[in-house]
Amino acid sequence: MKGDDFPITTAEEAPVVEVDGLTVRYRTGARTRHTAVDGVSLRVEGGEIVGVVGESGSGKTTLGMAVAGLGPRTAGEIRVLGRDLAALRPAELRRLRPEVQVIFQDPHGSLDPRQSVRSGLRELRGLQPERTSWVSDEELMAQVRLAPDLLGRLPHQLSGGQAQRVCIARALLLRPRLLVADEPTSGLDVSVQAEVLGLLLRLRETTGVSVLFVSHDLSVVRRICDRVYVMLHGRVVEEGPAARVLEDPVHDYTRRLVAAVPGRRLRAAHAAREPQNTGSPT
Amino acid sequence: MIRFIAGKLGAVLVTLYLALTGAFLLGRLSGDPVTNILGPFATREQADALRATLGLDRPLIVQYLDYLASTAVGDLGDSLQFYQPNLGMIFDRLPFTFQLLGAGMVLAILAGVPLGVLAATREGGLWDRTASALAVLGQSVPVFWLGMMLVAVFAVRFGLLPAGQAGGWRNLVLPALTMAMYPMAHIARLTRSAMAEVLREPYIAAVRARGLTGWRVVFVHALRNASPPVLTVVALQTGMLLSGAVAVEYVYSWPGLGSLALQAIQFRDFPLVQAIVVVGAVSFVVINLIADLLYAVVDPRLR
Amino acid sequence: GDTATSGAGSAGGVLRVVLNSQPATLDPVVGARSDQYVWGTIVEPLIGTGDDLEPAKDGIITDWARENDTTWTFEVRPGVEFSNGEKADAAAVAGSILLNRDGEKAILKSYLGNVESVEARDADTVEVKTGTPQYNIPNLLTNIFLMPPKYYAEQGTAGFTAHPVGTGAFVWKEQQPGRSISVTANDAYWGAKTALPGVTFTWSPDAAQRLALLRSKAADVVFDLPPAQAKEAEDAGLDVQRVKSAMKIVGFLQSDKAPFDDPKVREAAALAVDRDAIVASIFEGQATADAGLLNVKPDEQPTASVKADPERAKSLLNGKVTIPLTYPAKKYTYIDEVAQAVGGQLEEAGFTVEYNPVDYGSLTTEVVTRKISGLYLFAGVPNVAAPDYFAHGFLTSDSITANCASPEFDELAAAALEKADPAAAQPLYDELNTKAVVDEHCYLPLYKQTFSYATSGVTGIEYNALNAVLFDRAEMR
Amino acid sequence: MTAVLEVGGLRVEAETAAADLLLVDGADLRVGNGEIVGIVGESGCGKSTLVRTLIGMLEGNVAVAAGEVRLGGDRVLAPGHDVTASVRGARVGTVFQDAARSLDPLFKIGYQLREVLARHRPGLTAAQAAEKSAAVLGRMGITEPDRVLGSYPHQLSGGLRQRVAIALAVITDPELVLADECTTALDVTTQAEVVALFRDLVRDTGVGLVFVTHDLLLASDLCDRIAVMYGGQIVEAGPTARVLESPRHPFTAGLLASVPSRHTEGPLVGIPGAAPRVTTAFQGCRFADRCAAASAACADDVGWTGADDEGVRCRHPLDGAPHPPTGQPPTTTDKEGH
Amino acid sequence: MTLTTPTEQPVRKAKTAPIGTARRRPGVHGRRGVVLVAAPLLLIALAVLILPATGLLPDPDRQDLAAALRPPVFAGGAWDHPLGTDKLGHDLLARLVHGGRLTLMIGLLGAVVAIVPGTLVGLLAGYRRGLTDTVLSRLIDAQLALPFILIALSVISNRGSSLGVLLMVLALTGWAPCARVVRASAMVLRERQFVPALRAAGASETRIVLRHLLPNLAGTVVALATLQVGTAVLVESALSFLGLGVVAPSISWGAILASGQSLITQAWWVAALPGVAITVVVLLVNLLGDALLSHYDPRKGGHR
Ligand SMILES: Nc1ncnc2c1ncn2[C@@H]1O[C@H](COP(=O)(O)OP(=O)(O)OP(=O)(O)O)[C@@H](O)[C@H]1O
Ligand SMILES: Nc1ncnc2c1ncn2[C@@H]1O[C@H](COP(=O)(O)OP(=O)(O)OP(=O)(O)O)[C@@H](O)[C@H]1O
Ligand SMILES: [Mg+2]
Ligand SMILES: [Mg+2]
Ligand code: NI
Repeated sequence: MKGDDFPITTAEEAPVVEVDGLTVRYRTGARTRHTAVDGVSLRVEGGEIVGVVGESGSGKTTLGMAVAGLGPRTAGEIRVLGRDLAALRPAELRRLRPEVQVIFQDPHGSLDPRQSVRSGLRELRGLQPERTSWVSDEELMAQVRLAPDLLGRLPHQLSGGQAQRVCIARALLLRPRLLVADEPTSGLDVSVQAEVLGLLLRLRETTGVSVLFVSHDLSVVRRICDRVYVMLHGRVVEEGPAARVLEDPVHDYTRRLVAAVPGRRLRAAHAAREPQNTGSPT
Repeated sequence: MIRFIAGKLGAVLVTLYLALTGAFLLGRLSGDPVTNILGPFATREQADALRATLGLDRPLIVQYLDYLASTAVGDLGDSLQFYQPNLGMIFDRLPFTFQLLGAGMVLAILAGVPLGVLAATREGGLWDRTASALAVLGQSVPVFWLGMMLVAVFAVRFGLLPAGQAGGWRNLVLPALTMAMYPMAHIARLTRSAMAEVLREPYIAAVRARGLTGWRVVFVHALRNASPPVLTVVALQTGMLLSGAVAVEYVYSWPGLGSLALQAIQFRDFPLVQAIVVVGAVSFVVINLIADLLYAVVDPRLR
Repeated sequence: GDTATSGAGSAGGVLRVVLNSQPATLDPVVGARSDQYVWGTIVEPLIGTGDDLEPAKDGIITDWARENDTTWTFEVRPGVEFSNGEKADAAAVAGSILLNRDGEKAILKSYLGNVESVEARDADTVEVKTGTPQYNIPNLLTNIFLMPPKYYAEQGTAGFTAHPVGTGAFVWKEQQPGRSISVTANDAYWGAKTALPGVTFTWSPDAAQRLALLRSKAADVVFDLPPAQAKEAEDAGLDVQRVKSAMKIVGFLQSDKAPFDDPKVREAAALAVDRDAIVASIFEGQATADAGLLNVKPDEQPTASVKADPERAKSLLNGKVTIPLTYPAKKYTYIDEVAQAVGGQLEEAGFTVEYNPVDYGSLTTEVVTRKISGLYLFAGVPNVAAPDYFAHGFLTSDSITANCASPEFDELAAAALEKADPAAAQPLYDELNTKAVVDEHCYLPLYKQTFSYATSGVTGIEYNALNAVLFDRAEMR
Repeated sequence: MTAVLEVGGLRVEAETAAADLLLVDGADLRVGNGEIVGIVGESGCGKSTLVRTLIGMLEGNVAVAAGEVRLGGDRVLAPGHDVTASVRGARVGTVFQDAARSLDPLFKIGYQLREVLARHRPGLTAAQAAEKSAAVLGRMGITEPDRVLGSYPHQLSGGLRQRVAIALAVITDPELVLADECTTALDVTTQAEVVALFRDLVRDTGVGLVFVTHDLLLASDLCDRIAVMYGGQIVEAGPTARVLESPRHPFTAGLLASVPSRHTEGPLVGIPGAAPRVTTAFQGCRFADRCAAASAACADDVGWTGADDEGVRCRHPLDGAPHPPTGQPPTTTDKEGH
Repeated sequence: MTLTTPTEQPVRKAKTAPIGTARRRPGVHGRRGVVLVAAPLLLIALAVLILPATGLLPDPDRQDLAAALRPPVFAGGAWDHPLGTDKLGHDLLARLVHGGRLTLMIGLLGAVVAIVPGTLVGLLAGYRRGLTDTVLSRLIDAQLALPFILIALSVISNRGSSLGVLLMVLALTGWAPCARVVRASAMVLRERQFVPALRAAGASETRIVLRHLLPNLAGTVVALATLQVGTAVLVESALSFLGLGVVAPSISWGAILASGQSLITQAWWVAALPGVAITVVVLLVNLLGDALLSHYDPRKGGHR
């Protein structure tokens, strides 16, 4: 197939993802349904990092999977690069799929335990020959700051941080327009988390990929996201630029969320040292 | 709870229906009974006439529907060789099979569970190795052969116990032992792995961190948590024992369902084969249903 | 309760008998003859059998006469009653015969096809009319049992099996389903009363176990011991009885299909097999080589027979001939070994043998449906000591095997039956046997089985060659 | 302030098929009455092993090789001698990471509380036990103790379950409470509540609290003092403010720099590389191969400098200036893994 | 918190292994364990395959009625028949070796015919879920509810006993337990996140199932197959014992055993030795299966 059926659009064109009134219900019993996502609208522009925060069970993962076209959808519309996912024929859908890639919390779980890094990449190249010819395995590894000799390893021979970077590399290989990252660092140590987050930021600079960043860690979201959506019981209760929402929350729930973030003492210490930053939330 | 039971019952009915169909097919599979009934010196006209009276000349689908209808009202037909209602005969034999099953299963549980617990609490140790080795051995011995050997040694050589046939408790010892071997091994292995898994659960560490000790941790907390898989295997094995019973009953001339089944098949007594399979399947399903309900008793999360 | 397994000695002197299998039904009309061990204590045959296996006049029927070629009259013992009080008179006798002729599942139906009418002339006389002359009607009646007409009509097979009623030396006591059947002495028996208070039958399919039961004194008599167990029982100091039976094992060379449609090949096979060697090597004296098809009584041999000649067999065969050898696995004592031995001798003579062990039911089905080809081993268990039993059972065109059937054979068999008595018929049977076995080589007679049973402290059990057992005279020491 | 817990020279080793590992090495720790001591460090640095040692629940292949533990002055652990079950639960309460799974799912909360009381306070009558159970739940800020007592664990929310787990640890009025990552699985809002609960508990009862976490920010909010672990060793300890504001060990500094904060706007870099596998034969500074300041001297074992409660284990300690640069990665790629 | 005596509290000797916390697993496991059990099995298989060809053993079919029922050497027999002879004077060692071929072949083929359909059904049910799963699960349950021995006996008594029929029986009775296990494993696997990740990369469902799930289940399947070999051997011997499996003159361990049944009091070795052979092989096979299962345990993150 021609790889350029969907020429890479520039940031000024249609948003990478546009979600309109998305509702997802799960079957929980013979007659009972659970509404996990309830009328959510969301937009991710090219090159943007958009955060989704909320407590456990608020529907973040469900939303992320729906956006990636991998999860169920009960109502509403999801447009990727201007195309409605529901209206696409299966073949078109398969061609559109690589535009949105996913990264999960458990990096080991997202790699086939029996496949070495290299053969995993080879399989992707087989699946999407045109999209993946732009880079060699070694160059790709360098992009995610991994030594090329890790190519021969099996997932269980990788540390958590390395495995997560392999996941990112696999996603990158397909030149997606959007990465859906579902709590990609919550299983990692802060020292490793910082590396992975740094990598995401750098990739955004170099490749212009957009990121839908699902997380419950407000500090992380605040640090790397341009805009955030705050979810509660499947609804978006507040949205806006990350700095504004997390420093000057409007919604009651967001306030509580922000107030609960630990590290007050540390922040106070910083604030004392850097007087220009007195607009701290507490 | 009622919803839970209702849901289970629905699944059980479907399973039963499929099993009944299987029983029907098995009955047909066991061959043409006519020559067995008439003996070798019958003429062909006689055979055809008999086939007609047995309804074997009707289309299979008609026979099937007829069978379903009569089974549904509890009529399992008459035996071709015993000239008696199958159900009555089966009920005559069931007590013996239950006796054997019960004794075997009790033995298996009494030996298997402690063995498994012992192995799990000494995981990796000598006891564990010994118990596990015993368990694998138990699963590897051909049941009928074990029976033969027990007869040869305990009944024939030393004359300690009767060689077979039903009677007092002494008659039960060898068959029950033989019967118990395989499920014992299976239960021991499963108890071991279930217990070992539960013992690794954080709540067990938590219970121990609260200062509770040995047997209370093992028997009150761990064993109870490990019981659902053990229950499953007990139920499954009880069902499977029906198969084991055929060999064991044969070896010990035990007047149970197993020897009846063997007789039925040798004679091509298809209504009887069918009836035994139906009763076997129903018991299996009922036993498993009971096990399912027991889970709910043990585990509040299922209620 | 446990009647069968109390330690030493039996409670109250009841004889404890262990059979090799559970009797399927106790209704003699439909039941297999091998089960008559049990019902034979309760119901009696119309005509008794003497030591020479000929009809004897000491039973229910005390005398008979052939009024003309096709009319027989039988005198019924007066004053006999069934244990339920019904009269065992001529009407009952006539009814019993008719039950066997007309019953839908009657197992002897095919033997009574020539019987046109059965009537009770008076209380003591029964008249039987046949279509064509038939000399062996009294022989047949030795195998027909006297049934209480009213009771049987009410109860049917199921009821009768659950509680049989007869005129025999014992009456029904009880059965424990699947475990045991008990009978007690019939105090009102018309004949000599038995010394036993009763008999309890149990069963066990494994010979070693039967023997173990006897040795552990959990049984007084165990039947059906193969040579190994019989020898072991003797070594253990138990009484072992060996009874030469009329049961014969015969090889059938299926003559309507290749390869045995070729008489030469049949002859080669017949010459290849040495029955004496087989019997000598496998049976430790528990079988007798048997050279004919129609010789029923245990020690009888035919006038002419085939002698083994492997060399000639080899020379008759040109080219390789493959024959399937079908046999009922495990059905008869050492049948698997016999099949191997027969196969081995055939291979020696240049045949290629394909062994095809099947179970008994499959074998009969294949035979009856004419699907079988090659050589198959089959047993004939005669219930009456008349050659016609095998002639009509195997040879004639309406028989189950109908091997080599031809109009000539049918005529010979019919002519023999129409003779006045057995002696007059015998030459015809000899001719038939010679034609089928010696000339045509359609049959490969092998051996007659010897049955062994062991007892401990019991005397007086009567076991005849036709597989019938009488416990009346048994006594326990 | 008397010391509730004194750990001296603790060395814990594990036997594995490949090699003998050193899980905890020369740990010294002191916790006073009413004091909260935080233990922080990367995953696998031996935090949980330390906790398990303190309650005598080491795994079969793990053993204490040296050192001792005193509880309220009584020696409760020495090499070859375990902490007994009578200390566990009675004098030391423990709260584990996964609250949802540290309650036996088959028993009601009331039963589980009663069970602990029956074990350690056998004198109590049923009524007293019930009263005490309700009281301890009340102390945990649970408003409907009776409903909770009659519930099974799965019928409670995560926050409630965590409170119950804490209640189970403190119902016997222990001298010391060990909390091992007990808020990791909780939402931030619930986490904040649980942390507040601990703070109140320590203030009200004066127990000593060892709070194990990998979250520096959380530790900084709650703890009086902090001990940083790396590769089985305590590499830095001191009052919270001092450790966080002027870390002296490069690892501590690296951790701090990794914490995402709007104040660190530069490129986010963590600490490249991973902790080494420490065998009993391991020599030298555990952090050397990830440390920019490492020198040849780091190949030898490094001793503790400073006081018992306040010091660092490093040959090249940072000067204590705020926000020191972390060791920049020597290369842009790393080759760790096993 | 009374600081009574700062002296020693009564301390208890350390238990080496507190309840259920050790990491080691018992028995044979790991690669070493696999080798440890596989080696004797291989040896037996080789012996059974090669020995008859060497001409060291007498012809297993050679009858010698003069030398019938000789005991084995360790029970007072002579070295010309090391394991004694049977009723027809066959050399028992030769027959055991020869019979082992058929027994092991039935074991292997019997495992294959059960495992292949079982795996496919289990995979389908576990991966597809929904209606497919419900239907297949009911089928599995129903199959399990039918007493296996009756299925075996019914089929064989009708079809006669041949290798094909025996395999049919093994397939008919063996697929369901296998399907159950595979279904459970597949359900665990399909929840692993590499499945959606692959979907996102444009992989088709077939590809995911065949190229990713199946290889990951391979360990479990191999282990199940191994255990099924044991089951097949046991089934064969049981059926032969009841006269419905392998019957003379074909030789299998079950058939030898069956022929020794009636001799048990006279010549115990004819029945005892094949029984021991069966037990040993099934034991080894079961141990191997267990070792493989524990090696491939999905919860341990899939070692190779
Ligand atoms: N397959 C499913 N079937 C039924 N309910 C589901 C399913 N998946 C998720 N849910 C429910 O939907 C709700 C939202 O789940 P989701 O995983 O999207 O939350 P989340 O915000 O990602 O939570 P977390 O922070 O714990 O990951 C939860 O209440 C969850 O229990
Ligand atoms: N029984 C054991 N045998 C061998 N090694 C062990 C054993 N228990 C723990 N370890 C190893 O000891 C090290 C410390 O483990 P520990 O659980 O104490 O770390 P931790 O700091 O609590 O980590 P985390 O933050 O992940 O909980 C780890 O590398 C672990 O693999
Ligand atoms: Mg989520
Ligand atoms: Mg830990
Ligand atoms: Ni590994």
